[in-house]
Amino acid sequence: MTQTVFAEALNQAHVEEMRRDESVFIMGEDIRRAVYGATANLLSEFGEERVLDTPLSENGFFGAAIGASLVGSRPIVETLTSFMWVGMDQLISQAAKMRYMFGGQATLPVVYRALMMYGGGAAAHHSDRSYPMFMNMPGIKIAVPSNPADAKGLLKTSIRDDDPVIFFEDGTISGMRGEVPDEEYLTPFGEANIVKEGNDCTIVAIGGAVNHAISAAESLTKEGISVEVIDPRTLVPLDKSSILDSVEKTGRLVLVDPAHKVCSAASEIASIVAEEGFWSLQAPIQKVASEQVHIPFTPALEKLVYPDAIKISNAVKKTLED
Amino acid sequence: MTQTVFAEALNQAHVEEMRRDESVFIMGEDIRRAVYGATANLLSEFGEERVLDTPLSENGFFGAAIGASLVGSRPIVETLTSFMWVGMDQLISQAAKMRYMFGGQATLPVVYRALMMYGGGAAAHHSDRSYPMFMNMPGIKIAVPSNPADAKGLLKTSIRDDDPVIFFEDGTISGMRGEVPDEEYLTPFGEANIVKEGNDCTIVAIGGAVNHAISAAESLTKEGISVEVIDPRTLVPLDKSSILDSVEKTGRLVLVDPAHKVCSAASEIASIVAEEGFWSLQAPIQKVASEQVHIPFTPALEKLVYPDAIKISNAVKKTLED
Amino acid sequence: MNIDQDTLKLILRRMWIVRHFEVKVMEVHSAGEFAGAAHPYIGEEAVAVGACAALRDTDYIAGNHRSHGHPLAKGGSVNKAMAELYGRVDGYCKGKGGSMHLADFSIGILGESGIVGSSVPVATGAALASKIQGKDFVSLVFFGDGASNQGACHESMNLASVWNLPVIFLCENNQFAVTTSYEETVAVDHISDRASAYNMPGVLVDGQDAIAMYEATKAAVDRARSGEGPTLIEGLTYRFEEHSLGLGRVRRGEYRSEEQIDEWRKRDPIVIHEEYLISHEIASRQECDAISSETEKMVEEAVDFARNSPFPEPEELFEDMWANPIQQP
Amino acid sequence: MNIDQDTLKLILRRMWIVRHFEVKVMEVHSAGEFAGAAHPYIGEEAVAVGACAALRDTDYIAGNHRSHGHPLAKGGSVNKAMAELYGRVDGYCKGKGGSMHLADFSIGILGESGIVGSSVPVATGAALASKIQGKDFVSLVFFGDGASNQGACHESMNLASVWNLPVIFLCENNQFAVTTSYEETVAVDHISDRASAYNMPGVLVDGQDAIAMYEATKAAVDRARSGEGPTLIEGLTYRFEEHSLGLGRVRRGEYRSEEQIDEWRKRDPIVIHEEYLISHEIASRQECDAISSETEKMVEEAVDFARNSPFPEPEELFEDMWANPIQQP
Ligand SMILES: Cc1ncc(C[n+]2csc(CCOP(=O)(O)OP(=O)(O)O)c2C)c(N)n1
Ligand SMILES: Cc1ncc(C[n+]2csc(CCOP(=O)(O)OP(=O)(O)O)c2C)c(N)n1
Ligand SMILES: [Mg+2]
Ligand SMILES: [Mg+2]
Repeated sequence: MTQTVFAEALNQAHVEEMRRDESVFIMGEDIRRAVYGATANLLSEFGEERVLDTPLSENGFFGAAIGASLVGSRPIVETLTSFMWVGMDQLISQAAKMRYMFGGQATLPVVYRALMMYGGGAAAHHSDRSYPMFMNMPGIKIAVPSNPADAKGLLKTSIRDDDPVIFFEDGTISGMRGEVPDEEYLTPFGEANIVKEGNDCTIVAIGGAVNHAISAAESLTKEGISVEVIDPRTLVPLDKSSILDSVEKTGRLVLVDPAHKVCSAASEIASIVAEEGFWSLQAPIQKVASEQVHIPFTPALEKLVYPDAIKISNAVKKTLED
Repeated sequence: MTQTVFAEALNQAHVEEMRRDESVFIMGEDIRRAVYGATANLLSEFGEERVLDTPLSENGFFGAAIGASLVGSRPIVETLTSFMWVGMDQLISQAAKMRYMFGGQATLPVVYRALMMYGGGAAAHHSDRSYPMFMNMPGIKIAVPSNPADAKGLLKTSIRDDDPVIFFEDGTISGMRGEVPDEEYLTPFGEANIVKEGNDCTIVAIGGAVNHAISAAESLTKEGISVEVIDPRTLVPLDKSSILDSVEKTGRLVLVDPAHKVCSAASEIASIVAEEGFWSLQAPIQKVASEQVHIPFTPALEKLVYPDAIKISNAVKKTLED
Repeated sequence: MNIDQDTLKLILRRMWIVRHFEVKVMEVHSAGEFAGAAHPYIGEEAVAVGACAALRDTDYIAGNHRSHGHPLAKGGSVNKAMAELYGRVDGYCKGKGGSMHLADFSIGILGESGIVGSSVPVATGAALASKIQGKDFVSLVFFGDGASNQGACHESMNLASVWNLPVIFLCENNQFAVTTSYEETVAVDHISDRASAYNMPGVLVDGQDAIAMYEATKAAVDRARSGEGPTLIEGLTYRFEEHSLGLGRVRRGEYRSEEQIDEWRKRDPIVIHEEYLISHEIASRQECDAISSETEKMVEEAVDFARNSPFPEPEELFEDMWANPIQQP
Repeated sequence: MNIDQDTLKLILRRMWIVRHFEVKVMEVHSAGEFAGAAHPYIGEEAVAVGACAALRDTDYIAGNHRSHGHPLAKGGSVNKAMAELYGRVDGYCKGKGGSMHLADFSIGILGESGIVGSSVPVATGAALASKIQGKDFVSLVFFGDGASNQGACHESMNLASVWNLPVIFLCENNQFAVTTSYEETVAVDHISDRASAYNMPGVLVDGQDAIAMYEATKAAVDRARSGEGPTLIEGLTYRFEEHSLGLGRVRRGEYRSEEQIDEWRKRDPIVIHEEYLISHEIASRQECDAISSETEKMVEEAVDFARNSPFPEPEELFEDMWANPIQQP
């Protein structure tokens, strides 16, 4: 195990997979000079044909990646969630729908790495956390790692998966350090991580919010409250049974989601538990998600939008009071 | 009251509002020749300057409508939900975000009329029901009428509203007839319609699914089951209290949503009730929404995807068994 | 002329296949044999057939909603195409795609798309892969005059040019997008004029002349295959029928005059090609007629094939979603 | 030359405002006085200032992420702009927008946009409204060489041309999109060459020369105002500083040579304009210096203004979402 920064773990995943499989290539804006870090040194090792700087044409190159994936290449696309609106048609109409529409003839091993650059004064245009929207549309697998080890393991799995994947990178943890195994490993899709075991309440947290959930759990422990923290790691597929099992044990559920709260991943999980885990529930489900406003620039307001450890602790206490 | 077809009710709303307010104009593809019906005869009455046929450039003309709305015009845009992916950047980055981002300086009275053409063999590329995605993003009001009278009344309200509205037209009921008042009226945003009162179970249904819910309720009545049917009519704003009040009375909730079930409007409402109406619930919440697959062309499969009266009846019975 | 007699006859054969197919589709559709929209290619056959005759099986094509002509022009199966329109399991997409989504990946047909403009980036990407993989496969995409106004076209043409990709942008200018004339929506006289904005050759071709389409495409294919990059071709043509079948509620005004329609009908691409074959003694009248009746029979048989093919079973609803399956939510 | 002395001096004044503003922003940003990104306009001042000098207050502009120069060039408030960067209530957007989202609807500044290319359709729409409303307001949109590859530009230029709208597409070609040279990503030699694809005039202008920018824009404004339609102007320029401040983790290679940077720095637009004013005896050296120090002081005061302005209160988080408010979910 080595202490590794999130962005560096991503870089390792690229290097290992591009070495392993010649059909993998990467494209994006300013990736040769690694403007966002994760693509450092790829150009020198893999050359211009496999490391492509694109024009500012998200719809065009998102679609080009789809076309390349259809005929034997395995493209990785680097982008920001906020630029995906520009290329939305290719993501939805083609990446998500093509295989089904063509009766299974099309196979699309393409990965979109989408940085969510929220939390640092990036304002409304650059701060999207849009995975719930893509969850609504069938056909795209969705990973949202919460630490460097999962980032590396899930990205490698994404690259090897034969379906379109959007790999959401939580910008609030780009600088996070964590243990990363030295030997090669893959983190499977659809297996939640039980980050911490506990008995009184289940917290399901997504992406960077997992760390806030852990902080909350630690401070609650001091107050004698034992919390179980679950990180789904992938939202499509979603490990429903780990969540339902945990709620069966604890009887209480708090959902923590950095996305806007309406029709969020938290809403979806709440609806699953309200249907399939209803008889386990001993108290109302609490949703701690981003407020339904845009991300204000000013730091005075921005921090109020997102879930944090205090909001989570309060929500846990609320479920215990009920 | 006059029996009026859905598309004709929309047409009336256009005519009345364009007569009332000179700043209203409409743009879209082939609207002069009214390819989708709702814009019939607008060209002859209002002329080429107020009835604009656009090039096939959704991102371009969706954005042009935004720009026009900023400076005193009130544009209506006609499109299909499935074409909104192409213009997604303008809808999200500009229509939804602009006002907040500019500290309230921008006012955007623009209406996107988006036809959901599902249910008739239109296949995956033309059958989207995407309102849940737009619910996730703050800044856009969302109407989904379920009958001709609401279609007219809500469209008129949409045109007069000073915020961006996406007005989702359920294609399965384009030919529906219903009573439409002869005198002028507006249907308010954020007021659910209690379509039918009942005591044993609440059904909240959206758009075309309201009719299926009514059928289900009728057949359940014969079996001695009294169902309350609620049509939210607008999803942003959502009339939470009507739903919570009803669940308080019935103790049971079935949600019916033609959208894909994951992160659907049904998921959102379930999550609200699981939090705020938990203690009223006497049984698990049932979600009857579209299966999480794309819309297959073949009629042999397509009909299996959507909610129908039988699925709804079964869900109601399930909540009563529990 | 650089085109052999077999190719000239193949072109006739394929044009007849498309024509008979479309005529039959109009007939059975109006008889209510299948649902959904269908966009007849009648009148435009020379564009796709001429172009595809210049391609190899390993080359890629992608297309749009006016979708039957493209795969049939590239040698796709008449049976599978027809069965798809009928929504049957033996259709190209097992009934899941329908008219607007034919595809045959075994012979490089990467699929038709219902979203106008959206297959242009995809085809460009296939060309990119071809280049990265060191293959000499060429990619060709069909799109309409309406589609040419989409941002996707701009972005793809620019991308193809700066990356020097083996792709051919083939604009089927039938002069209308549904009811809207291209003269009202395209700012420039000829769509092929836009090639200069991307530093690539732009060629305006008579789209009723299959041989001209073949030759222009062949030149573009040769360029692409030898690494010289993309070409924009505009085939000026006309659809003889309405925009689409099956949009029952669609009302149409008179956006095209009877005279204009008649004028263009006189330039039937099949008649033009047959006259060429006969006057150049490449095929006799009888041979041409034989090709027509033979392909007409193929299409009849395809209808039988489609009618006899079963509808998919309910459990097939959940198949074909994933290449690496997951538990269905 | 059709430009009066007051305008020439106003241009100098506004260029100095922008320059001092940006120099100050670099200083206080690196001192950590506010967060987020900021994209300095230093070196490009002649483009926006020259262009906006040809506009009226009632004309519209819209811009992009390199955002401070545009509103200041149109006469925006230095205080409000600076306070916005500081995230304060007295900022243009009450602190909600920050550097990339300045706007002043009272003088036609319809706002800067962080999504590259996305203000181009918006500005086109303002021009459409102007036409429909029978007003003679002109709309001008600033976008970069990088943005020119976005579909939004293609669609908007085509739209503006077929509808004959009073809009000016002003491409600030500073030759790079972050680290990517426009020569690698734009298929054509000059972005202004693309005008022919939309049947509108395309003008290549020396973007270091404010007078040239003024004149080209003036001609386009006159055209637009008199109903002759849109124009594409390319101002060839260079940014003297890095792409942006505040993206801490952004690593940069040497994508521009020191020589190239030095070469372009020699063509400082303010120096060029001052030399013109002095050599033509429109202003003396002292006058120029006075303008510089006066505007420098304005900027100093703006910093004080910003520092003294309060941050918004928590309850303001939920304000400004809706023009017709609804219950917050
Ligand atoms: C993005 C998008 N917008 C609108 C439509 C609706 N539509 C289908 S075909 C068509 C016209 C297309 O015209 P053109 O590209 O010239 O092709 P043609 O039908 O003439 O062959 C339109 C507007 C669509 N399918 N996709
Ligand atoms: C749609 C979109 N893609 C990518 C980005 C990231 N980005 C911000 S500025 C920029 C470069 C823009 O270049 P150009 O248009 O030439 O403007 P300049 O910065 O040179 O003034 C990029 C890639 C973005 N903001 N929006
Ligand atoms: Mg056409
Ligand atoms: Mg630039």
